[in-house]
Amino acid sequence: MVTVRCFASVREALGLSLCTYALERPMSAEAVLAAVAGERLSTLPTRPLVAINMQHGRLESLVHDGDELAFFPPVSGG
Amino acid sequence: MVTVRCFASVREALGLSLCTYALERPMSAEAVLAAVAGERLSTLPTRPLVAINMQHGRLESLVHDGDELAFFPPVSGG
Amino acid sequence: MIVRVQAEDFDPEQEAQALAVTGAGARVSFVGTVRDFNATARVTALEIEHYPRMTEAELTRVAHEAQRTWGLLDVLVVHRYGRLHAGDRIVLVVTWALHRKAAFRGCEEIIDVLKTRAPFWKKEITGDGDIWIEGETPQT
Amino acid sequence: MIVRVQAEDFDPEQEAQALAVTGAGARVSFVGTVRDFNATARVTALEIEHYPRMTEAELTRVAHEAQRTWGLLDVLVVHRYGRLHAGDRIVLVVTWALHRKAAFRGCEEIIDVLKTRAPFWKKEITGDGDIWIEGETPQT
Repeated sequence: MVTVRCFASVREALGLSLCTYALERPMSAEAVLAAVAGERLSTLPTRPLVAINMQHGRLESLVHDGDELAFFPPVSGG
Repeated sequence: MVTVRCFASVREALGLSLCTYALERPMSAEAVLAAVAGERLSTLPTRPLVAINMQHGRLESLVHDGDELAFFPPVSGG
Repeated sequence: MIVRVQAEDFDPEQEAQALAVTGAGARVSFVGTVRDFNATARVTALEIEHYPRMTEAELTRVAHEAQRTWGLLDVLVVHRYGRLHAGDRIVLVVTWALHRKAAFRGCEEIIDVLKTRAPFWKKEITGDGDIWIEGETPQT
Repeated sequence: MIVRVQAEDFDPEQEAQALAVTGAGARVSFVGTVRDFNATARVTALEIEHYPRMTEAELTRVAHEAQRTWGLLDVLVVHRYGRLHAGDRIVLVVTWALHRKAAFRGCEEIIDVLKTRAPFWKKEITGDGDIWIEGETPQT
């Protein structure tokens, strides 16, 4: 089971703030996103950024059971 | 008449804080200093800096009646 | 070191005093505020969303990196989220160092890196709908 | 713009608030303090001498130059003179700008140039006599 969070424009586009996903096999972060987003994935104008366990990561990275994933657009704080 | 001020280590070496000097002819700032310092001029380890009318200047600059001269070591504020 | 994310406003001097840093010759503070909105866009407010816990973790990493690089004596970072208006403070970064160069470089590096890595997102609230402000891509 | 030379201590935040600058996205403050004295030298205090009126004139020139160069919205400079002790504030420089780069560059330039041009001189007071701190030569 992984936790998936979405923020900002990604959250709004996917209509998804927080969900969990049962991993059946090792998957990339991007594949998890595709699985939880379903057909709404196509509404994202670009590939989002990802954080794995609250550290910036890559969409290609494999995720493991218990990981927390987050998808979001480029940050704009400060 | 010019006003002459000395600051910091220059003031202490010359034993001179403030005096006036009657200009008889155009003189360099350095010549005014020599005139007001007298034999104590030799106690200065290096040539001091000068300000003319409260702007940094050069010891070679000619001074005019009514000018305010100041002699001091390199500054160390901030 | 203090790193804090909060909805409430902050007083830059009180925050800095709370750390009670001694022995520093130089302290540099950066305060970022909401600029006046473009009048024609009818923007009425700014809404800052963030990723709770990751913001603190990432700001702490950024602050530690700068502390190591510049030999900072201490670092303070406070960042707000939620609804803000023109003139409101958004972020405070304070660095202490023996000498001014390190304090300046460290402070500037923290705010620069924060803007590309800390998970905050700004949205302009207007009468005609809300507009996400385009952000910077973090280096992983 | 405020440029002031005084014996009294100052509160950095109150000073900055007094200018009531609006429309700035960035504010950078530098506070210089008296570092801990070298214990072996038996230094008990620092005495700052200055050239009244020229200090204000020179600080104003320095502030105006930086304001022009970096497009600063406003500038505040406060510098103390007289007897100071370890940890005491000596100088405050605050710059306001639309963007952070200008505020950082302007603030740093003012304190850098101030240190080579403003007519202040520091002396260390010790039990064995006083020692002038060697200064920097101003560019004319």
